Amino acid sequence: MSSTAKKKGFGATIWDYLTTVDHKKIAVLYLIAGTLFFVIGGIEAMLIRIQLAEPNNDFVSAGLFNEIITMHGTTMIFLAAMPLLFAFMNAAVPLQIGARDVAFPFLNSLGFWLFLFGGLFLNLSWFLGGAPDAGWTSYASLSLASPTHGIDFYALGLQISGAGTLIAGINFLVTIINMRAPGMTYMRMPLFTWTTFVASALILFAFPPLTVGLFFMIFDRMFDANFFDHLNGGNTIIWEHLFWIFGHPEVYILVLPAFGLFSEIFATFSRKRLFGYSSMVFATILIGFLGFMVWAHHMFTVGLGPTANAIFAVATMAIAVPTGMKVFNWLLTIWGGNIKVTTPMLYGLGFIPSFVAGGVTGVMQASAPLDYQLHDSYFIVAHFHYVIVGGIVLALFAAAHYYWPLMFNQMLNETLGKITFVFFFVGFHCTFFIQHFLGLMGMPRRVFTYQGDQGWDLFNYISTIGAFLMAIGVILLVVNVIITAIKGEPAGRDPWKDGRTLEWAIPQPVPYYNFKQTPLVRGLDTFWIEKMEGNKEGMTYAEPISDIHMPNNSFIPFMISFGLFVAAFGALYHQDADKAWSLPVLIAGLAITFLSMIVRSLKDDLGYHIHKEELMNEKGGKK
Amino acid sequence: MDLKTKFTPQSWPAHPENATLEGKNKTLGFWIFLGGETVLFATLFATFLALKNKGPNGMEFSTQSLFELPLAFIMTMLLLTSSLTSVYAMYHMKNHNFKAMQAWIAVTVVLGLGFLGLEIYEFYHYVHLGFTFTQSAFGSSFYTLVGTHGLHVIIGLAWFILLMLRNSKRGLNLYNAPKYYLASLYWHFIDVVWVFIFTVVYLMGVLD
Amino acid sequence: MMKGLKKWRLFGLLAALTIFLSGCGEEYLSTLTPGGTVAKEQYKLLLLTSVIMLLVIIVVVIIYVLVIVKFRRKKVGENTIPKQVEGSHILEIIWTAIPIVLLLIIAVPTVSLTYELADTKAMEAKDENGNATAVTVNVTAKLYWWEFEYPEQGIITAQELVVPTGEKVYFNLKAADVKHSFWIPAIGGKLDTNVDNINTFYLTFDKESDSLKDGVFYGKCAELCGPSHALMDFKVKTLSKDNFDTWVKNMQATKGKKADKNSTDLGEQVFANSCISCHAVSGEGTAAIYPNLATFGDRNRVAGFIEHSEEGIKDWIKNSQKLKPGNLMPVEKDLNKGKEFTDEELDALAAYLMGLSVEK
Amino acid sequence: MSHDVTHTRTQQEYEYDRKRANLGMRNQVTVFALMIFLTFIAFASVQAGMSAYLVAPLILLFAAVQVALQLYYFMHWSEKGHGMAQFFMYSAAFIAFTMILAFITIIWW
Ligand code: HEA
Ligand code: HEA
Ligand SMILES: [Cu+2]
Repeated sequence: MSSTAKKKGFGATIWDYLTTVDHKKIAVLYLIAGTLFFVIGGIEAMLIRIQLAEPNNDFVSAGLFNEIITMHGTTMIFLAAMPLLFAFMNAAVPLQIGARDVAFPFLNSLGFWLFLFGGLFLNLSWFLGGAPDAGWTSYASLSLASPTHGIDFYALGLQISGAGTLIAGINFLVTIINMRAPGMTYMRMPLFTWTTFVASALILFAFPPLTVGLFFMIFDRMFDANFFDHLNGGNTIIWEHLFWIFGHPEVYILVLPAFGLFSEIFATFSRKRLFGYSSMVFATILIGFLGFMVWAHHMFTVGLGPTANAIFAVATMAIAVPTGMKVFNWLLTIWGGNIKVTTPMLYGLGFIPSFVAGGVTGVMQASAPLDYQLHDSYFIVAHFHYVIVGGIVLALFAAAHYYWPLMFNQMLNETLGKITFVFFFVGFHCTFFIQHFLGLMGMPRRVFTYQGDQGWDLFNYISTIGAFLMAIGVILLVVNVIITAIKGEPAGRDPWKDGRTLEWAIPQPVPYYNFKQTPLVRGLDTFWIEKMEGNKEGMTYAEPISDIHMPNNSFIPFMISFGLFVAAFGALYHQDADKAWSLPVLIAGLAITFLSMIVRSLKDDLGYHIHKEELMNEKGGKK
Repeated sequence: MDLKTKFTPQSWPAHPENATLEGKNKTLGFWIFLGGETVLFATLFATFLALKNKGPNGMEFSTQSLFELPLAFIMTMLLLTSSLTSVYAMYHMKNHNFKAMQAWIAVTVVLGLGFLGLEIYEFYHYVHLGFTFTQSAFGSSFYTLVGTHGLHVIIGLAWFILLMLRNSKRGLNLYNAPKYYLASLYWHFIDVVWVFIFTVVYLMGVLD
Repeated sequence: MMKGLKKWRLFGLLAALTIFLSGCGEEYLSTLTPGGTVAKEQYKLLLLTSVIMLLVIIVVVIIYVLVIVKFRRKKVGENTIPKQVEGSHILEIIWTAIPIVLLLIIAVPTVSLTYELADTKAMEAKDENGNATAVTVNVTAKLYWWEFEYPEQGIITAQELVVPTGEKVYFNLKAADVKHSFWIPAIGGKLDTNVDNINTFYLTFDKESDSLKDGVFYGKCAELCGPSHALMDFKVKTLSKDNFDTWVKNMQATKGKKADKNSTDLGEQVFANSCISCHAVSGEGTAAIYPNLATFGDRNRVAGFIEHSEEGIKDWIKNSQKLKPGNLMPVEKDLNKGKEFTDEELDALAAYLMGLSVEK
Repeated sequence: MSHDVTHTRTQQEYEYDRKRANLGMRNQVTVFALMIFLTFIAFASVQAGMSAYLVAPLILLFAAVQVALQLYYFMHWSEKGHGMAQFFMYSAAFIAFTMILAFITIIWW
């Protein structure tokens, strides 16, 4: 961590993080919170695998199992994968485009706290009468019938954290459009920036349908509305549509930034510019666009009719084309390169075959009549863990190693990193490869147990062993982080030696104002260009040193989010006749939120300036 | 940026909302946000279209039996006019005529309040007839769609009022100009949504 | 020559794949051992897509291995800077065009089979007497059991579907409480039972089920529906057309059958006192709220998954909530006016239930 | 970049801008009149009880025109610098259209 943080007392550091609007610190917050939820989701995954290790197991009960799978899916997707990606976006994207800051530092922090409080709220359901138990998809007839408050926790918690995600998305969009350094044209943006941009656009359009769907769910469950109650004219299929109109783009929200990270990693460690850069950009946009046209492939067996099924089947298959373009471009990037197999690169090399295997099973599922067999079977579980774990989680682990020196000015241990990879990678294939066959052999998903006479015992057992190997991998990664934090040495600038993009050109530890002078971008892979031309500083500057405008820290984002968190409890328990305290709590929570918002809008917050003279004296940057 | 600079109409930039980086970011961010809002309303419209006139067996309520066009017409006129008055306000903002701007915003607010009053009256009337939020899927989707729009009207009004009060003593500067501009964009967006509501909900509801 | 060779290779790959796949799974349950035309068509699609996907993977892996072997830093040298290639239009075109072709090969059978499987027009067909020519079953999925009603025949059964082989059997599917999904993996793909509407499709059954290990195909609920979703199994008995007709006649013949409170059979007495308010023993009739038990003795399992024996029945009556959490069967005491059954009563009840049969 | 350069216009520039603004405002009023007119016809044609098959597409078209007028004039899309705003709004409209189409075709009743 930065040297200034070390000098501060513990309390001051905490306060600093609670009020920070610095994207680099928010990145750290996202990283910590995301890791916490990833471990929780991972433990839930282990419970699933232990329960299914043998037939007729009673390690967990039927009802509890449903809560576990629901929370596993929900936690992993909303609270682990997305925030971890946000961590790396916050850490790298503003630096990649040569920006001093994000467009809306205050909102950036608000987005984080909303996500965190939403996630906490959702997870508190475990201790407050039961977690949601209708699957992460929460299909309406079952979720309306669910007797505990679990689904209410789900709906309210996702609503809060979803608002945070939406805000984060808008922030990235504006940052990338408006804050690029001079010369950083769209077609010179690093791929991770591009994929962040497209993923943010997907967030913008995909989250409102989820928001509306969750409101319908809340209204139906808490206020006797009838959106999904077929006896009063409602229709459960509306929920399915809304969920998947959100849900399908969501998977691309996750995987596109992962693609972006690997694009950076392949180029860096092959010492070669990304092959087919413009077609990579095009493919990214095309995937984003097609992502909105295919949601009903999750609903082939709902009975939408052959015409709808046929259209959505063909549209879904089309996504294989731009994704294929990407895969081949990656291969051609490393082809003819000078490959250094560092830990991030090792993850990259593991990613290609794994993701392709997951992608092609997706295309099989896209064939509607075949999906009648595959749907809701373990084949699906295998497919999506191949793309998610083989795509996103590998990307996250790769990025953790790759960007660790950027975020903390330390290198994770490479040897341990490679051992981690081996355990995780072997475990991953061992867990999920075999699940394809379980599915084909007739095993439905979301079953808490199975009878012993169906030929599924051995494969399930193997799958569980794999999960344990993965767990060892994850624990090793945590160990690596701890060891590094204790005795790591400063990594310095451009620690991988082969950095190509602007984030590696900045001195370490990164000054809190980022670039002392805004860089001038002279082409794609601008740092590489400067290095090749023998520029020791790694940057050409677009302006002389002058005053830098900075935003003030603020505790208001925390308070706004905390207010909603409190209000959510009030709203949730308001349904129970015996909880008279709920209404005051609801009002108090909303009051906290609104008051904080009013303070924010009435008090002028103009930030402050770092003066030229101070900048001259600081070390780092131009000396 | 500082709040002390005093502007004359002549030194006042032609596009005050975009004159600062903060202003640029805000305007763009707000447009993007409106893109999200568009999808949000589309979802509500889609649901309304799927659920309209659907209810328990033998439900007596339908779009035809409920809606009255004269009321919807008056509401539409109020909101449309308020859209124009907020354009006037922005016109005066660009001319750095603070008083005139505040005045036109006040007119906008009055018109908006009129709209809101009529909408409340309308809901009150339906509830009296027994057509409530919980009565049917039709009721749920109708009140959610039109009510969400109403909520936007309330937020828009609150925004305008807050801006007027907060800045009444300070006059225009480059810090609050983008805020006025965004509030007026928001108000136009509310009108855009209403155009579809009166067309799709009321007019087409009465049609078939 | 080249073409022939390619064809042969493809064929070989297919054959190897088939053998490999059919090694997995049980005949009465696996989609890899299709027992009807629908499942067969889907299986063919599985093979076709698998082969194409294998090809894709092989191509990718070949390039991948070559890359890793040839371009490692150890090989290339620590300080070489490779040529910074921008891209290649020819390559771009190739890897856009070839996938499109491959996808078209999948898309054509996909679309045609989608329409084919949705074609249920023949369901309405009538012979000259105005009777439906096709067998139609109305399936109602309930927490956690299945009801099968044969509207033309006027009979009804639960938990075990009985169907004729060698013809299209049509299904009307719906759910009574929450959404479920109707799936017989070895016979064909699933279709959801929604609460809002009725879904219709057909299946065909090629093989008589008595040659199978348990004498039945296994059916599953494929949509999460609550705690006992995993236990919402059903079984499928396929009979030749003649045997099916006989079965229907026998079912119809149970018309009016009732358990008698004053019977000399203790089991029947207990049933009449404790069970009759929910369960019918006549197979003639229409949809009910609780499972029809007219064929209980012919079944393969108790409650869809418990061993079919007197022990199994007794276990179920005593522990139904523990065995299948959340099901609607009352606990023992509520069945018997607040008391548990005596052993004698239970034995007799189990024997009576085992005797409910139309096949023996 | 972070410096807000505001320059004072010359008297001439100022007057020119002022004149353009006035013209623009007149334009806005015309647009408003057009919107009122379209609204009026829409209501009238429904009230007149003409065939739904004729009226429905007509009033939808009117709505689209009105919205375009709002966006291009009242919300200044006709001025330059709104490329991104248009891009996001058109994308949203496209998604909105798909969704509504789906909801009126593949949800049964
Ligand atoms: C990151 C997440 C992610 C990604 C990237 C994908 C990618 C794809 N998915 Fe997946 N999917 C999920 C996450 C993801 N999916 C999840 C979570 C579910 C289940 C949700 C639930 O029910 O709980 C799901 C479910 C799911 C279904 C529904 C199954 C069902 O429930 O019945 C379908 C059906 O079409 C599908 C298809 C696809 C396709 C076609 C792709 C494509 O994008 C893949 C494209 C990639 C390739 C094809 C590989 C590379 C290409 C080449 C090398 C070129 C040559 C290839 C060919 C010619 C084929 N997915
Ligand atoms: C980002 C998304 C994501 C990720 C990363 C994962 C990761 C994993 N998933 Fe997940 N999964 C989903 C998303 C994800 N899953 C979704 C959406 C569903 C559908 C839910 C539904 O049906 O509704 C699902 C369902 C699902 C099922 C099917 C459940 C069912 O249908 O009944 C299974 C079963 O094997 C499974 C297993 C696993 C395993 C073994 C991992 C492993 O990769 C996990 C690896 C991580 C660990 C093993 C953590 C180890 C940590 C420790 C052991 C603690 C160490 C402690 C310290 C260091 C302090 N998952
Ligand atoms: Cu999908």
